[in-house]
Amino acid sequence: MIAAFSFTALAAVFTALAAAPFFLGTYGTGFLLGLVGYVTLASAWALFSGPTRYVSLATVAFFGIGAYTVAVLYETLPSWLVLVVAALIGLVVALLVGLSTLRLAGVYFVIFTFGLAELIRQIVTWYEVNITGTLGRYLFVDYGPEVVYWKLLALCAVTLAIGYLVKRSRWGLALKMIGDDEVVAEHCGLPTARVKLALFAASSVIITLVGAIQAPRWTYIEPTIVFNPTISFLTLIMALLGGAGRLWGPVVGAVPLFLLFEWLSANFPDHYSIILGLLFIAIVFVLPNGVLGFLEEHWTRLRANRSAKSDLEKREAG
Amino acid sequence: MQDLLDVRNLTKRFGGLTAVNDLSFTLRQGEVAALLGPNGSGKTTALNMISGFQPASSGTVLLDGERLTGRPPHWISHAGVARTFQLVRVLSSLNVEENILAAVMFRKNPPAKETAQEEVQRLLEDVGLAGRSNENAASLTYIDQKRMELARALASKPKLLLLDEWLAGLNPSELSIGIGLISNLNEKGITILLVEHVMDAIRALCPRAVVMNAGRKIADGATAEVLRDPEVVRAYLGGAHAVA
Amino acid sequence: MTLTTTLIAGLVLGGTYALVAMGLTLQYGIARIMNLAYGDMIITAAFAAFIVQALPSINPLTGLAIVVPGGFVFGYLVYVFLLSPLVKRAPNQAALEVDSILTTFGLLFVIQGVLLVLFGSNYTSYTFLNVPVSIFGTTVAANRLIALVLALAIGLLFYALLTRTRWGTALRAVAVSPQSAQLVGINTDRAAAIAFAMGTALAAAGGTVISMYQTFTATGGVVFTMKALIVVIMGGVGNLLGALTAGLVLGIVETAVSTYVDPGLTLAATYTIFLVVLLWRPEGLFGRRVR
Amino acid sequence: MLSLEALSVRYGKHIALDNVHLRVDPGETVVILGANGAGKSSLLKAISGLVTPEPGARIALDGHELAGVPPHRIPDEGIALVPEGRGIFTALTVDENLALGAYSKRARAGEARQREFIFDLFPRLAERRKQIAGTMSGGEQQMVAIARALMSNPRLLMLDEPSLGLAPVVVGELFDALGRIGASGVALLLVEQNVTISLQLAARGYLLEVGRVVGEGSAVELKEDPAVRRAFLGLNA
Amino acid sequence: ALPGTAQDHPDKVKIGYAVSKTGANAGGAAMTTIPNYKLWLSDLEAKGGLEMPDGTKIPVELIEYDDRSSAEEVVRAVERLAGQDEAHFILPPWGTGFNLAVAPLFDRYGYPQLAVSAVTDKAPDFVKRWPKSFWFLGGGHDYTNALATLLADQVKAGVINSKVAMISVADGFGIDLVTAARPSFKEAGLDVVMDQTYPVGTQDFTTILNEAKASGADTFVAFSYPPGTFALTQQAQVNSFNPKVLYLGVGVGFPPYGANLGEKAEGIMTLGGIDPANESNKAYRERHNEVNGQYPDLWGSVITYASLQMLEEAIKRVGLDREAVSKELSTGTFETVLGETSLQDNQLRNLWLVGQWQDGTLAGVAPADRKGASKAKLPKQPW
Ligand SMILES: Nc1ncnc2c1ncn2[C@@H]1O[C@H](COP(=O)(O)OP(=O)(O)OP(=O)(O)O)[C@@H](O)[C@H]1O
Ligand SMILES: Nc1ncnc2c1ncn2[C@@H]1O[C@H](COP(=O)(O)OP(=O)(O)OP(=O)(O)O)[C@@H](O)[C@H]1O
Ligand SMILES: CC(C)C[C@H](N)C(=O)O
Ligand SMILES: [Mg+2]
Ligand SMILES: [Mg+2]
Repeated sequence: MIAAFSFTALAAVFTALAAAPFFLGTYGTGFLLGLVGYVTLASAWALFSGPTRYVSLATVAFFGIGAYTVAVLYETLPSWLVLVVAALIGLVVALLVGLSTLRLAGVYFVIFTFGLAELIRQIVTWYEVNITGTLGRYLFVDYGPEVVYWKLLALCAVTLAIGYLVKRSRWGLALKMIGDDEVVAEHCGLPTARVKLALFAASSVIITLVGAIQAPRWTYIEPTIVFNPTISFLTLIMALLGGAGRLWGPVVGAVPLFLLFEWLSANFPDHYSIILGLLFIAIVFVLPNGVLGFLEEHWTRLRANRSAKSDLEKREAG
Repeated sequence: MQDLLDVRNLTKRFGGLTAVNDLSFTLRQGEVAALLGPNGSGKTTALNMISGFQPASSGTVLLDGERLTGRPPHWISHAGVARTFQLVRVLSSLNVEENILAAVMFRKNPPAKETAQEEVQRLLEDVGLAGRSNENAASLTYIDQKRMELARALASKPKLLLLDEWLAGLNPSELSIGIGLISNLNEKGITILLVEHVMDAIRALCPRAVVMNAGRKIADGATAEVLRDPEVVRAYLGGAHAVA
Repeated sequence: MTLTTTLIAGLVLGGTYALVAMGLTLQYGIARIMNLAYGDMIITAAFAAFIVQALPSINPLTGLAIVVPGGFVFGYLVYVFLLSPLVKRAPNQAALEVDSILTTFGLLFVIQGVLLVLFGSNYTSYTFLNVPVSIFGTTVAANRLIALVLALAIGLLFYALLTRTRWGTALRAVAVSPQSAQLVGINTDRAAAIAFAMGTALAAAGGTVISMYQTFTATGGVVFTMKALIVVIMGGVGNLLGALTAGLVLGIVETAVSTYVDPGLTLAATYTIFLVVLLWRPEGLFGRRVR
Repeated sequence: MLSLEALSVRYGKHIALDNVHLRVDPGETVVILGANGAGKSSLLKAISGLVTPEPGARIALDGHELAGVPPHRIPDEGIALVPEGRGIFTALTVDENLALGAYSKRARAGEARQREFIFDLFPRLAERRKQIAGTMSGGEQQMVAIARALMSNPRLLMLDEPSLGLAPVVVGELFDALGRIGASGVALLLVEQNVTISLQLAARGYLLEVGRVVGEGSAVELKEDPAVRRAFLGLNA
Repeated sequence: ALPGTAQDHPDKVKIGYAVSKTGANAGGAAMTTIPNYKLWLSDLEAKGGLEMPDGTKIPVELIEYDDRSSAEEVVRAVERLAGQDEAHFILPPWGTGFNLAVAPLFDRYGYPQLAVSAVTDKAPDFVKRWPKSFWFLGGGHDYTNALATLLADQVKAGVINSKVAMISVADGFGIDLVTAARPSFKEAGLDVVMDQTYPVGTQDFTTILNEAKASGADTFVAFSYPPGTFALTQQAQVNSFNPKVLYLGVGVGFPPYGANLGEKAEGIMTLGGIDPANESNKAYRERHNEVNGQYPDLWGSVITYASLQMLEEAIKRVGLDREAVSKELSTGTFETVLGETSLQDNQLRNLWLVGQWQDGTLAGVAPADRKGASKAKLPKQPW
């Protein structure tokens, strides 16, 4: 009953979002585009990093790979095929990275993935400079932001659906086990290496696709633009803030943060940084369990209060 | 009865230290044996190598004639070896029920979810944790965590169960419950290798004992005899407690 | 270029990396705070040095005497007011990590914002002691040499302090197990505050020295944070000697690649060497694995 | 010497200790018995300041109030704890663990002597002074935990299941040593599941059941106490 | 009424821009772009607003966004300016990449784009693609051809040998220039003996300078960014690296560069420059300092300001109709701080391509035939 209801509600929300470009102007569409982009990034990131607690900063590596693949291939291949190729490249890189990071844990993994993103950026730069002899690539497409937005929205829906299915299946449990204690997980019969690899690959392919879909927005593709480490950081922060261990955590982290960024940079361009920083600190202090944790807590308390009250009323009535 | 476990010339070196030195022994199907020895004699290390947690420096381990050495722990688990840890390890973000469910769902032939859940309840009952499904695993007391760990080990339907000081820290009445639990398991056909310092339990449970000292096997045989062996007494039991 | 020249040039470059990283290894390795605002603290110190050296009769070296204690006090206050409450409420290290990442991410913005308001986003630079010094026939800049010397001095001094004194051992104990540290009578809150403050003081020293020869901007802190993290992780978290070694190794590798291969690949080489080290030793050069 | 009055401890809604009164006289050895989850560890933790008791509790050492004193001050008062689960500094060497045991000021003077005593008691530790404690075997780690507490030259030594994981020969030596330590005037507060041996060592004891003191008396009385016999000596009874 | 129709005026003219106030690009934007926007707006305020063809003056409302050095942000900010804020005019962001990123938007919404801080050889193609785009800073070939000509002359005069050691920073700017330089130098008969690229963020040039020194080249060219430019300058001194021609990239034209180096700056070359005798430029620099508390850089700043003057004048001539304004910018001739200015094929072609520090200012030395050009003084004296 409840599940059916939430499914209908979700479908309605996505339909409304899909129809939005017909009612909103370009700015509105661009805004939603950016928002959905980050929601997808954060959700895809949390798919792997949330339950396993392997905090990855390689986000922008895959994002950039996606964008670059499009910049290189968009003239030679039909656009759907470009996406497929991008996904494949992302997959191969993810498997290589995954295999090589199996032994790393904690902060060593974090910084390794950061180093990896930088390495890929350096290699792409070096390749472009020395082999192709030019650095920036131009990417002129004949469709507008709505098309980019719809593609992203679809990817976002797929990402959330994957997240939902993984959570519900035993693989969700598997990831939590890995996050808690890999040794125990192994001894319980879980092939941890394979599971980690598979999920990391899935998450990375989605991130690659986000980059590939979003690239036409910038017309000009350059390593400094598409391998901008800020993207990794923002993704991580959004997911952590919302609560990376939950399906909707990244969403409730990304949406308010994105709104906040937008609002602050529009209204306080000179003090943006300071206000944002202070708000950030305040959020950590006020919401120790992330936004979703906060919501859940209050929701349960609210419900508890309400049912207690109704109990009381019943008793008084009786 | 045929040999279930066959440990041959197992050796583990840490830098200059040889923690397990050329250890060989076999366990028959259905046997309960103790692995004894002073602190630091290499018992846990031996279990670690059998269960695949640590790679052996040399030597082999066979289960039912199949080679375990060189295999990852999950493979060994699927082959039928389960273990508990000397210092309990719980999956702390999961509740009690999920801790067990995890092991049920990832054993060799996992059942459907509903059957799995029923099975988890039965396991919890078996170890005395019935009705505590939803408690957070991390907030259990030490002993209850141990019970949960045992249930988790059993959930993988092992042929061979490795218990590392599972009975340590139990008071005498709890101990007798624990002993009952283990002998029950044995009756169900599970072969058990028990590392333990609690002599009462050893005597009650294990007809046979293997004793290590400084990485080497120094005795192997009927428990009562082994415990009278002067070398075992000197290195392990100590004069005053030889008969405690 | 001869091998000695490459080696010396590499060491001098590595000195800067090591200098920058050592404060972070204290903060993360001992106070258990993953400080994303670390680089911004370095930049703050660089600006402070820039102001101080403009005062009559103070050069940047004597400026250290002002900036470094200032860094210590700043770090102490940040820890006590911003981080200590998080440490106290964190149920485990993982939770603390998330909280400290988020908080210092906020702090990064605040520091950056204040610097932007005060100094704008322009490139800032001045020079001091930009004079040649010859070592074994290789010419290096005196100001960069100072960075190397300071890095060596600080690295060895702190290494000795941390490993040879009870006080230092106590600091490391806090990192291993804060709860047990209390049991033996260590005031963990204060120890962590001091470790964090020392880390900030080292960042301040680094910022001051670097400002003598590098151009900096209010928004350039992240670069330092990341470089420092690379060095810290490569050396093994919490290990001063590790940070020192890793920094020097990176310097030498960059210089060698720039000399013998292609300057375009220096950063690629840095990251490659970093990744290779981690693949070979997942706890870094000097890290310890505990069962 | 140590007296606890109206000590209650709760974790969230769960009440672990409920109005406990307890005393340890100077130089006395006292054992706390109780089933799994009775609150024994919580009691020792409360004395060490690791858990905060409910308001109204009094924890006095020689009349000096300890409730509310931060935990890092407790060793200076002369109280040492061998905690449940060992709590050693896993990344540090054995030597460093011992040095930290003598961190509090009152311990510094006798440090060398304590160290000698410990190496005598646990020769294994003397062999392994430079080993990273976290790589040691379970029993060896337990030795480190006990040794670290001994290093602080305590007036009151609290041990939470010290025999856990120790080989019988070592347990014997440990309890012999504890006997000597007790004889030298150090008060001991012991939580131990090995009831037989702990009642040999202790002069007096308390019986905890779900957070309350339900029995108290001399070792001999306790041994005869039906509740104790039922609960703890089941095997031997 | 539609914004942009000349007859009934709005009570405010909304002018917006998105620029990097934070992030990696903030340093460049703070030097060349933002201060000139500020200066122009304060000018307008002093004048009482933008003047319309009928002589009325309409006050300006400023809308400012920070793109945080992110391509997605700059695109969205411009969408917002165009779609949401309905700005009458939008000023461009800083940097080649970002100008390209927003170009399709400017085009779609019909805004003239006065791209100044963008150096690109593709400008003619872009003009075809986006007819309302204007490119003010030339392309890589312009600069490298001018430099090559200048060097070839010096070789002919026997001042320097024909060897050139050349390095470039590995980003769009450095690579564009170095790719342009290779053919330019070759055509001019110069001999490139060293040609290396270094990553953005490099701070240590010891090995590079040693190699350049050993190469025997009299000319050292670095297509560098400010941090690299400053570091190269310092390290060249320490290493006693004294090429007869020292040509460095962005940053040499920053006033503090000359001020800090003093005497030692003399003879160093770079892109850009000014005519030291030009009074209107001098007045501009003073006003820039008054308003912003800093002097402008001596390459792009004055052009940025001139582009704004052109916009102002075009509006005065044809009103707020963006179509008409664009047309006017394309075809008109304007009096600016640069002197009489007009665009060819939407590009400013009358540029200082090589500048050299002479007597405390960065004098334009190429094109040599341009009015007000100084004579290059070579060789540069040793440090
Ligand atoms: N990773 C390691 N590095 C170095 N030494 C180790 C390591 N692991 C174990 N050891 C050493 O190997 C020896 C055997 O340890 P093991 O844990 O197997 O002993 P044990 O027999 O289980 O002892 P206990 O009864 O105390 O649990 C010990 O001396 C221990 O210190
Ligand atoms: N951190 C905690 N959070 C929640 N409950 C706790 C916590 N620590 C202990 N408890 C609960 O408090 C009660 C008493 O625990 P305590 O550890 O003091 O018992 P104990 O007598 O030492 O038991 P054991 O013999 O198992 O060590 C138990 O029910 C335990 O579950
Ligand atoms: C300095 C500017 C003229 C060019 C700018 N650096 C760019 O990004 O392309
Ligand atoms: Mg063991
Ligand atoms: Mg206990």
